[in-house]
Amino acid sequence: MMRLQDILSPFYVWKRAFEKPFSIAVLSAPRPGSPTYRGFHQNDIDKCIGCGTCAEICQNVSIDMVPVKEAQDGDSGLRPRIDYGRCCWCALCVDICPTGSLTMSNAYTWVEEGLDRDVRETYCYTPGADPQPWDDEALGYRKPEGYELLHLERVPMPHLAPGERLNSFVEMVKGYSHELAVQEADRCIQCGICTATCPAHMNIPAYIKAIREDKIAEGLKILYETNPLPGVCGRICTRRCEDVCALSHRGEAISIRWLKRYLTDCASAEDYKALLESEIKPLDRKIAIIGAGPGGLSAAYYLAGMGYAVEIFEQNAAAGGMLRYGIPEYRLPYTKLDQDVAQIAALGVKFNYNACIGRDLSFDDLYNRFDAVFVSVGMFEPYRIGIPGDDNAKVISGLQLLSDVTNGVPVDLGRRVVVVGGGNVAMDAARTAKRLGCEVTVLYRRREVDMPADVEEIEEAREESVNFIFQAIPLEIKTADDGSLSFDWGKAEMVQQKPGERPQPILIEGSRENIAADTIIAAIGQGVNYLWMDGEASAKIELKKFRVQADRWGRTADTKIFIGGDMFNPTADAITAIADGHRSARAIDKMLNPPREN
Amino acid sequence: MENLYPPIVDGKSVYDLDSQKYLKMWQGPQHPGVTGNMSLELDISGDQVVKCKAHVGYLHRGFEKLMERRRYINCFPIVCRICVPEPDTNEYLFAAAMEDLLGLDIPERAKWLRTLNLELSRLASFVMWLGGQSGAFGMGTVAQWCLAHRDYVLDLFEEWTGARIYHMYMTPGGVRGGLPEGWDAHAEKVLDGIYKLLDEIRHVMFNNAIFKQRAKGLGVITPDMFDRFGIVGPNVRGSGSTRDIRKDTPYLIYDQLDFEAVTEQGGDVYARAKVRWREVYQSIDLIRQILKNMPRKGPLHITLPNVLHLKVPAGETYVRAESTRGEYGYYMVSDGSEYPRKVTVRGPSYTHAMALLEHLAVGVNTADVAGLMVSLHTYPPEIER
Amino acid sequence: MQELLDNLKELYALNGITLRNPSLAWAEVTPERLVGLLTQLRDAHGFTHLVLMTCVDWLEDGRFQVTYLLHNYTTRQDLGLHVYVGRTASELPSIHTLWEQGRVYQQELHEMFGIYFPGSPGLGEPMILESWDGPPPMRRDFDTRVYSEETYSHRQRTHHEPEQHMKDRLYPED
Amino acid sequence: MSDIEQKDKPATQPEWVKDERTLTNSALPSEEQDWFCDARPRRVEKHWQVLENFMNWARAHSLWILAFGTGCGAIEMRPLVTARYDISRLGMQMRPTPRQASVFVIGGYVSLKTLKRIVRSYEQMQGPKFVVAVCSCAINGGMYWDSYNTIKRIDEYIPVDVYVTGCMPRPEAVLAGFNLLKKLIREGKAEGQNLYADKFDWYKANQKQVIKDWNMPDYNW
Repeated sequence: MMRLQDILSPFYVWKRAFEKPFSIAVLSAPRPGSPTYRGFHQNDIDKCIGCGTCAEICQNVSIDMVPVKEAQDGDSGLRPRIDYGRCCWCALCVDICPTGSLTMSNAYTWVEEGLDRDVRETYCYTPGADPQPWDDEALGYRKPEGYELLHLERVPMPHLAPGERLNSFVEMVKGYSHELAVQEADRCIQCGICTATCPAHMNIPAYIKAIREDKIAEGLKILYETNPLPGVCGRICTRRCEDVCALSHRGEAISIRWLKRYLTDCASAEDYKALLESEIKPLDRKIAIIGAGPGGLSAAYYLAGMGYAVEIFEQNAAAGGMLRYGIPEYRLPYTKLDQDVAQIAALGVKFNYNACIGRDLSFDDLYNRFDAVFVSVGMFEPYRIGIPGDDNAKVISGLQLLSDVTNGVPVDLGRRVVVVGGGNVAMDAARTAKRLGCEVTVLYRRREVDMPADVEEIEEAREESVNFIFQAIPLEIKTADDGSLSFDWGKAEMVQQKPGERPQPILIEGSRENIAADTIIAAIGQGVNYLWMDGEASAKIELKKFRVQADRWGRTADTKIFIGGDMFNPTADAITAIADGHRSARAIDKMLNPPREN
Repeated sequence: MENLYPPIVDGKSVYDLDSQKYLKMWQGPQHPGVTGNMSLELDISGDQVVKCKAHVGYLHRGFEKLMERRRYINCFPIVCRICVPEPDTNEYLFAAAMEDLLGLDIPERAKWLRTLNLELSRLASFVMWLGGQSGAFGMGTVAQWCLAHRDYVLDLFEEWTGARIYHMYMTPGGVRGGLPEGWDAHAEKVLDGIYKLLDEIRHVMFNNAIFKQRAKGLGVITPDMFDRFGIVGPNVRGSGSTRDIRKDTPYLIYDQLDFEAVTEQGGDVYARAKVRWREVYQSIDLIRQILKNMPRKGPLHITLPNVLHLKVPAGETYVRAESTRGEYGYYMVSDGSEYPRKVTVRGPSYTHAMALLEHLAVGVNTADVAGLMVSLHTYPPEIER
Repeated sequence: MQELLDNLKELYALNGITLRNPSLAWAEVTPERLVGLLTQLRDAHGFTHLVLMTCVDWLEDGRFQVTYLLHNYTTRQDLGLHVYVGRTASELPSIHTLWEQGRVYQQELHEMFGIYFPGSPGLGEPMILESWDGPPPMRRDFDTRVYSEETYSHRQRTHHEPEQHMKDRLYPED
Repeated sequence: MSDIEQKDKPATQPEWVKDERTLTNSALPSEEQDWFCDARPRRVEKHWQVLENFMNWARAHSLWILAFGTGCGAIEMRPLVTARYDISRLGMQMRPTPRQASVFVIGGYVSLKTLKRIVRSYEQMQGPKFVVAVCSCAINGGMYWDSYNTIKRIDEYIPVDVYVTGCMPRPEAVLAGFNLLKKLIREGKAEGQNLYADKFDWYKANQKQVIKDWNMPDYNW
């Protein structure tokens, strides 16, 4: 049934003829994309660290990492190059970028003529490195505030409460449970930036992956490939890897050290045993190692693994060196150290204790009896404060205190203790004294930010109510009438002497203050004891500024003598010593070049 | 079964297709009268279609295969490509299936924003469909209006999500960001424009004698066909049914919105057009309700475990949502690894454009095949994925 | 739902019944009893809507899992039926007589997985793929990436892995 | 571009008839012989320069687009040809048949099944004809880089005059592509058609390499 209205109704459209047209004037000037438009990429090339997470998450394989800068610690030198023949503008790369350097502009027009050329090359560029018209575009997609694909916050590590830990030397860090460890390992983006920074170049992404997948035995094996003291390093490593962690740029680094500790803690005896199962062909070569510190133990482990007959000569009654005698038990329980040492001993390494070269044995003898000698005697000679009165019997060194506690020697520090120094030994000494029931004050020449000790250690020392006095220069130690000590110090100001260098503390004229103490602990650094360089064999070795000269493989002027550890490397920490040991082991192997089958 | 193919009498087809009396005509894939890149193989007698066979596969990319080798987070940008005019349903369903398997609950505000996104996307799709339906019956004017107004909706999307077509806004775990400043006012303006447009469409299209003549009685879907052909969405609502997933099994915050399923009697092209036309009104109303009641503060996203190695617990699930074409569903199977074992997409066009269209096209005038096909609202990419 | 499944369990030897949520359940049925069960569910229990039919390839177990998902519009419940079938010479009864779209699903499964549904119209005709000469592409043992790289030309990647690159640059000899 | 090796063929056959799958006129019954064109495409030689310039100017202002939505890129063509962007202002419009069209817009990814239709449609278009490839998928595979059913680079199969990247490219970006095309046409540089004629064997070999059931004439004119 057709109605007249149905015929007339469409003419309604005519009224539109008088309305403003929809058409926009796009023909002359295209509209800009909206302020959050996902257009072509921009990259802040200085902020970018080349971690490759963008390439990892790109499902279209449109991002290649290409070298743009020189590689350095914490920066691979690679930068993302994006192929716009693949990109789908999903912005997952922007969302996940750990540094936040990658963004998108709101530019969207890119046309190319196509005949007789491979446009795949023209539609590729490295944002930030190859100039593009939209490089300075302020608008465009940025990761929305609060929207995060990464987990920037670290899984907190359970600690003993400060009150609890003051009473004993029980290890204060409790360690991750399985859940926490997996949760922490899950944060890792597996970029591998940390591997280069680790002195031992441990394969950190691989063992974190093993934790995530709960493959403990495999993880332990990965650890032992580059580090024979993982249980120790999992506790006291200086963890420079965490400083460069890609996540540390906008959040907190992965707790790489605690994860390593988790691996060693939950590995079973079988897992450890399984590591020893590979058959070692014994070689007819003997190596002597002086010093059973981390460097010596590491060299021993790898040399023994290659088949050498290894003997270690250690001046103390137990292995570990500074790990045992310089680090208090609440940070590194001796049982853990013993476990790692036992694993090395299980390879057939022979330990000679209480054998000090230069005192009990002569270096020449070793030199003649063995095919090569690796020296890592460490730094056990504490420096003196160098002020009047520092020869007082109540002025002891931090190292002295720590090794006495280790050896179970009873120590009487009195009530008030002043610790001089700002390094880790100073912190250890202060906190050990605290555990012995003393009131402890730490005096340091510079500001808190300048302290070489770990931030966490300082923080924990504070929690244990250790007092700090900064910018304090020791002046004199006097003995008071009641037998206690009176320690004079002066206030210092920080002066920038040369641009670019760190400021020096300069004593403010006439400033002089006083603090009373029963014991003063000097922890201002240690030096090397050169007692072992007594005979003819070591004559070739050069010393410069009290340091033995060697190349990065620990090779000295004498082809049979290799050195490593604190006495050699400038950073003087356990992981570097372990790396030295490993490197020297390979250098010794190369030097001796023993005949091997196949 | 008896209506699917040419009528059979005494064991022989009434139309002897081998007799060469019938013309074989291809409509598509390169033809203005098909929706997207698919084709119909028509046998015609005079002006009448006696047999229709739908050919699909011109847009097959193997999504289900590609998803097997992409991490869950990496599937999220590709699923929206399954349906170009209304990609958000895919995003939502993929995220919902994943969240179901992971046992996650997303923040309240994200639910509202997702609903807003879905509803806006339905609006854009319906408006474009109205243009397509009128265009298929030769009314280019309405098509011009509708496409322009859809573009205003795309502007809203661009301002909000950063892209016009593929918004990639509903990430697993929530949404990417909130509404920008001043968006509501902009949206209200656009909605107002569409509201006015709808009235004009009523004048020009639904009251148009030509449209009425051609669309009424064309392609009738009867209730007995619903389940036999698996018909869903506006196609059943045009035949008097009230099936609407948003109402029947509410997801997101649809249960907090006030609306009724749109339904029309008749079951022909005209009734289906009317349903969709009224659904635009409904969508406008729902968007206004959402904007009015939506929480403006609160978290938008829960943080998933590291998406680079996110493992989804083993299991299988099916989630559904009401798209403009009806029931859209995702069937996801996880074997506990970092990659989905299987994601099957149930696109409503799958049944509409194949079995149903082949059935309805028989006996239809050749010139009306385009209009009939558009009226079923099919999008080829979701058929073959 | 549980009640319904309990009732059917005996009759159709249902296995592996899992209730994902109150309105979605999965159950396993043998190929022989499939059509009977589907017919009963459709006609007697209100599961009138065939939502989808799909196949999951469990390559490790050497079998296909064909899923039939049914929906009940009255009770708003979904019931998914799993049918396991071997990966070679796989054959399942056709359900095109129960639902028209079953034909389309079966055609697709035949093309994508190589499952045979005797009697299903148009089964042998190519539906989505044209001129395909490889194995059915949705099977898990078909590697689409390798196929794509062999068949089509790709851009050569110049990608460097950061970890390896830093090793080459910073400590090559370690 | 790397050239595909030419296969050895008997000298009697035209060299571009690659295999027995190709339909040729001689193989057909006599009444059907005029179905196909047996000739290969020819270069179109330039006219006298002034006339050529005029022709190019005229061509650039009358670009008719083939209404073939080959992939998702088609979705942005609709706004482009309707009221909002209204490219009829530029003398462009959609045409439903290849015979009337001069611009082929490849909208993104191209599946094998579509590629066959694209080749046929392209060859049926009358010269001068141009191809605009939009979306990143047409450049290097886009997000379907590992799909078994989509080709990765359209320029291996038909010559492309202008590329527009994006996913989706906005209508304005596509418009910029058309503007570049017009510029190229005016400068006489949009020579895709001649390239196709020159490298016909190479294109054919590429097409036949992926289209396994080649059952049509080599050149569908």
